Amino acid sequence: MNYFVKGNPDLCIGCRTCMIGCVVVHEGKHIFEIDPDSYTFHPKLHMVKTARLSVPVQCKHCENPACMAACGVNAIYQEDHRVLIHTETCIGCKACMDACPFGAIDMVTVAGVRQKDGSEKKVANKCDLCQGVAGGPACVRVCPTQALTLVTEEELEDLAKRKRMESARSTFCEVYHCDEFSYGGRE
Amino acid sequence: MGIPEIEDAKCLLCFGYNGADSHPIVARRIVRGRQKGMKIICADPRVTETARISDIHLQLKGGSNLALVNAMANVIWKEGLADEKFIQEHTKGFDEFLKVIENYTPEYAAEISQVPAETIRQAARMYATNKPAMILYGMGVCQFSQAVDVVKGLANLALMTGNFGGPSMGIGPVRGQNNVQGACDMGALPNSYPGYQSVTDPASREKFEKAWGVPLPDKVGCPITHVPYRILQEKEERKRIHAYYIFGEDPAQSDPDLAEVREALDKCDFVIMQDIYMNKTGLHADVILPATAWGENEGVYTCADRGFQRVRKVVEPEGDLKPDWQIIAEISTAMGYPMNYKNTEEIWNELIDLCPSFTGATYEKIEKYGSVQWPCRDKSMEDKGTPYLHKDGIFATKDHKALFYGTDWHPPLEMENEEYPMSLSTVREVGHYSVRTMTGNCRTLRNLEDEPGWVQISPQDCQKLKIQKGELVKVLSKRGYCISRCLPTERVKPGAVYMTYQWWIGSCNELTIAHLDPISNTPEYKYCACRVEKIQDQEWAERHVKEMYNDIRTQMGIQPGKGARS
Amino acid sequence: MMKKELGSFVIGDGRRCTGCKACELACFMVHNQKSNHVGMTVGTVGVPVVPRLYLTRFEQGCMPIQCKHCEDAPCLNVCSKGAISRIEHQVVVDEQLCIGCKDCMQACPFGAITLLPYAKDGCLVPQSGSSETKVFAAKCDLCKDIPQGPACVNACPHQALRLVDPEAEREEKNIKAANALFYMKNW
Amino acid sequence: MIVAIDQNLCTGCRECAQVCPVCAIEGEQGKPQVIQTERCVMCGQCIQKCKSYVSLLDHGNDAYDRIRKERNLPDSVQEPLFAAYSVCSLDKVRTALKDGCTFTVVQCAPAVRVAIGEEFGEELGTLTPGKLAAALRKLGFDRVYDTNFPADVTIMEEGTELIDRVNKGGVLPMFTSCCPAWVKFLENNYPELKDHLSSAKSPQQIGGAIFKTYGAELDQRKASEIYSVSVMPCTCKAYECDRPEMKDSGYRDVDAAITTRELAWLIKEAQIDWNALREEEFDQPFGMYTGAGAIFGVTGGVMEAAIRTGYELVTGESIPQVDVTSVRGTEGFRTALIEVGDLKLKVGIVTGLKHVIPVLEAVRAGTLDLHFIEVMTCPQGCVSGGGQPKLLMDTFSEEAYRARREAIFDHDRELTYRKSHENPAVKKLYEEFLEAPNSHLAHHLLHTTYCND
Repeated sequence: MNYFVKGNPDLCIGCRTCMIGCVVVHEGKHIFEIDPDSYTFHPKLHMVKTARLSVPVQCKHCENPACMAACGVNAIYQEDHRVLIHTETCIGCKACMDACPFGAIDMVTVAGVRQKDGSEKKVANKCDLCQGVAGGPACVRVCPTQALTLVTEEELEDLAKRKRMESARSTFCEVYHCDEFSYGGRE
Repeated sequence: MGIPEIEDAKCLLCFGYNGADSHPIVARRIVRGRQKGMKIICADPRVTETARISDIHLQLKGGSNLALVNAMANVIWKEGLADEKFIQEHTKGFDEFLKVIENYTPEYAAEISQVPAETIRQAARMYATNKPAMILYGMGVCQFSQAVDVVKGLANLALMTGNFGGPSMGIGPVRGQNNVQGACDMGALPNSYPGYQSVTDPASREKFEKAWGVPLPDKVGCPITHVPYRILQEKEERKRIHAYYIFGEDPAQSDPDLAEVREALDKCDFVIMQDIYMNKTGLHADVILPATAWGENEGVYTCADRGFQRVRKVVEPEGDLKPDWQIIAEISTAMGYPMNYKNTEEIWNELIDLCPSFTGATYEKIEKYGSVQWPCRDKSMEDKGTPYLHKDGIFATKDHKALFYGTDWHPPLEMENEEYPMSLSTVREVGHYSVRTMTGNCRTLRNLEDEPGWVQISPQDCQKLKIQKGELVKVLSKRGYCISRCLPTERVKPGAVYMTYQWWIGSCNELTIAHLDPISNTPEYKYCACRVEKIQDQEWAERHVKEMYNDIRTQMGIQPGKGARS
Repeated sequence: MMKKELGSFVIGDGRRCTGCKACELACFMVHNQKSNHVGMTVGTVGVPVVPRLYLTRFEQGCMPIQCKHCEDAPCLNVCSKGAISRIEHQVVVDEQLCIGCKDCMQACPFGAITLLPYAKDGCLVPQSGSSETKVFAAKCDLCKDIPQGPACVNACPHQALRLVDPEAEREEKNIKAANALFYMKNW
Repeated sequence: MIVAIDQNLCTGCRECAQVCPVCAIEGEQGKPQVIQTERCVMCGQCIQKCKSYVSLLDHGNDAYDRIRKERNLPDSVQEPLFAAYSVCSLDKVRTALKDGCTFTVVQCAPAVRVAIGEEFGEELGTLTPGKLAAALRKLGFDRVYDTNFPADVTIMEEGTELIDRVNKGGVLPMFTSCCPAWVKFLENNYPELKDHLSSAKSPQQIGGAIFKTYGAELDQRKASEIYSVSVMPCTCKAYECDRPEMKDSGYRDVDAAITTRELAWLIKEAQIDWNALREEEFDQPFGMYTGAGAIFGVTGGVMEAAIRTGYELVTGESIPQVDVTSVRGTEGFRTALIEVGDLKLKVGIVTGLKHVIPVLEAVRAGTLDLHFIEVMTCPQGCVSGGGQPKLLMDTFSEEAYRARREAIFDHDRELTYRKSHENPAVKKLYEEFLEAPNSHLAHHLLHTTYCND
């Protein structure tokens, strides 16, 4: 099962430190020394602010990803609990962008690479759960209010179990007013 | 009260303060308090992050603060929710106050503030019945012509409900710019010496005259917002200002009615600008004195909750620049008043001995405890300072009683009109800080957001004006105009637009009005009349914005030619 | 919506398409009104029908396939004649310049380009130096300079064709995804 | 079969099946469709709808020429060919025109003159009667007549028949009989109601009968030498002229019926430059027509023409309002009440064959209180006929029908005579030849019977 990062709108204060953390981690510390035009600012998650909430939205690393199915050149693959895009293969056809129901993929320029007619090369860009970055997803680490959490397979599993237990317990005790679990003991 | 105490309040009344955008660290406390079950009442014309997670959002119309505050007081009293014991023992002037708030029924306030009467009642009940309750107010209160009246109004609410003299209660100003609290503590105010000792009080004046060995004037100085008047229109020759020494401030960007400010700077005979980066005021200065930045010098900052904290040097400054205190000492010596302090501690010790409420806050103590909240009168290590004021209701007045102060509401000076049908208010936007002198040169922040900045407009108004998200528009007022990028958002109500004053091109202070609060002299940034116009030729507008930005950056000597990538 | 950075494209919905080819006919018509005096009726057509989207049949159903205006377009990058360029984010073939070398046909992963006869002023244009008809790389140009385009979308009797504006849709889907997080925030 | 579906081209999209008013097209989705000939009324709406054209990609480069030859279309035809098509009968006409000793006569329907121009790039609904006459003459027709004339005659015949039925308690309601597809539909499905049909022939057949009798006399020609051609906006007219009983003139009343599109092919084949043509008149006397004849091409047109004349026949005075707007409109079934003297004439108009079924059920149940009902198979009358120029995009069909309809009403308004009985040629026809409407001779030549086979 793939992991994913989930935002909690109750904790998020819309400050977008996660977006900057994401870019700095993927671009590397040298981002502050090199010429400002020589790198591209493409966060892999995007802050959404509506009248009701502020929370970043990013790839959910689906189990049978619509983007992978839509990709015309097989540039999208699953590896190490995550869905990844091989940007060298990608031709920017946007099929994945249209397929993703969450709008988690956008098309971004590749710094300094031009197409034959001079226009900038653009390829698909989405969260890769900070593959190869020590300490895991940067956005989770930099968020000042811990609004972002990395949900792993195990956590998802026991979250479901906990909810099942909770609903079973409350139905058993509060609805039928039995005092404790009796594992099929009495009527 | 201390910032950490926010988390433990049972109820928070957040009035005209957008924590998430101005002070993310304070916002953390609010969010954590919410997780601990704290009730939040948020009064703000916009849906700010705090409003979004609040229990009750009083989305009032701009300029109606006092009507709402008085109405809450009216409800608390009428529904018998006031702490009468505290009122008798610790306050006076309550009866006159009652007469004022008599006719401020929720229905009356609802008309003015467009907040339903029932919501006002619920908010008042929630504030009064959840103790301890804390009030945080920001520029949404201070930057109005009725600023002082509203602060007193909020204080009335705290007094009525006995929310003073304990932890996680009381009333907390959150300050606009960094170290505003410290600057006031150190006497950078026209009417007071360090430690809030009044210039007009002969005893204080003699003490400082004896300490500094110079005669001192007995009249209140000139506040920054009066400077343009004193340069351009002052009739009496004696009162006219000829020289202007500005440090750590950018009036050509952050003061209202910039056209007038620029004119004043140009007419003034001699302008000195002492700052760490070039900025808009620097363009009008005769002399630029480059000073060290926060990482290159050491000293003391005061936090909004009166906590002195040490700042230490991290990096050796490069190039011919000095710390602020050294520059001032050298200039003072050159002007005939020798200052040869060896370090900041020597200055600090001189100062705390002159200010009774700071005397105990030695460097040693601050470094040991990390932060010392004044008043801290005793140098011994036991006196760790005062976390919250007015302990047990003992107020700083002569008879230790707090004074109720009620006044009537009146609308802001410049209401919307035929020619300028919308209201403009300055706000904060997370991502950049203050006048962007610093953050304007930080590349990742510039990637996140860059000139000409945004003007927040309701989707309904955007439809009426036929403008789309991202389109450049012209915003005009009686004072001038600027170009900004349209941001339709449901977080604002129709008829009102909001701009951040940090943008050099989309600088909303070209529009704001220099109408001042009579006591605090703070301009009415939060309300003036404006108009938004669609720009037909978007290509021209985009090019024009880029050229203007390049020109400014070139004039300021920041990398020329590297325009903003909007 | 923010300044347009990505090319829009039309995408077919196999669930609604009956394969009636109204889209192909409409596409041919609007592209030949000026060049080949094609009027509103079949009788005004004097040249072979040259559509720029291709109704494709497969066992489970059928749907038209057309160009996605890729952001890193293989056809554009492979065209040695420089006949393919990007105009206002859309990938367009210059029919006069095309020498029919078929490279773009092989480069396109979707089969959205095919060589079809080139006609002007109501009759087929011969290749220079032979009686064979000149051909050109025919692909969707998103009805460039054609009012109320794209014609195929309007012509489809079952609304099986949709004009995709990737960026605007991504923003909408972001907001939906953010709202979804609102309901998961307690766990 | 006049209307057919090419099994190699049909992809089974079944758009035609949804348009067919009698559900005569059957087949699985995605498989070639088959027309059930016993139910099909040859209205040609499937032909107007079919978009499955002969494609270079799907059928190869030489498929087009092969199919064109199979359907014996003239080589000058370059336009796209589709799965659903109507049989082309141009060969007969071509040979007749080449044959020196046949006397070729042509008549063209009211709806042709507002659509033929579209095949030559003119705006939708351009009115071109003059060019139409000029083109037909250039093609070599000896006599260029106009179906609008027999349309006026139809009004005389049908109007009189209606008045007799009303006065003498004849079978009511009476249905119009000029639409051959509607007649075939009634014969197939409601034979017991055939007496409700007006016995008058359609204008095409009336014209054919007159041209080979009275016309032959005027031109001192033997009927056997005359080859009578009609140009119709309809694919079913070719079936009507070949109906066995349509030979009251002693010979086939009409020898060949071609569609507007076939005429366009003929004009292109003869390399006649349509736009350079100068307007010409139709030959007299059968080129003389009134506004009432002209509006036959529109739904409600026959009804309005009948009322304009019927009013005078009954009350003796001319109708106060020539434009009987109450019968106009495009809804599938609408009724109107016309004050004719003291008679309250209740009329109904059906357009689109699907809408006639409830009307017929009401007639059968005797619950329909109407005197006279006009029925047109096509969506908005003959202007939207199966043989009319086929639109490349259906989104333009509403606009096309509206433009053609307005052109016809404009034409009606600009004509000197606007009521059928005022047509001098019609008066002369009755004085010199038929004596009176529904006379013995008129009955023999201009009336017919149904459900004969």
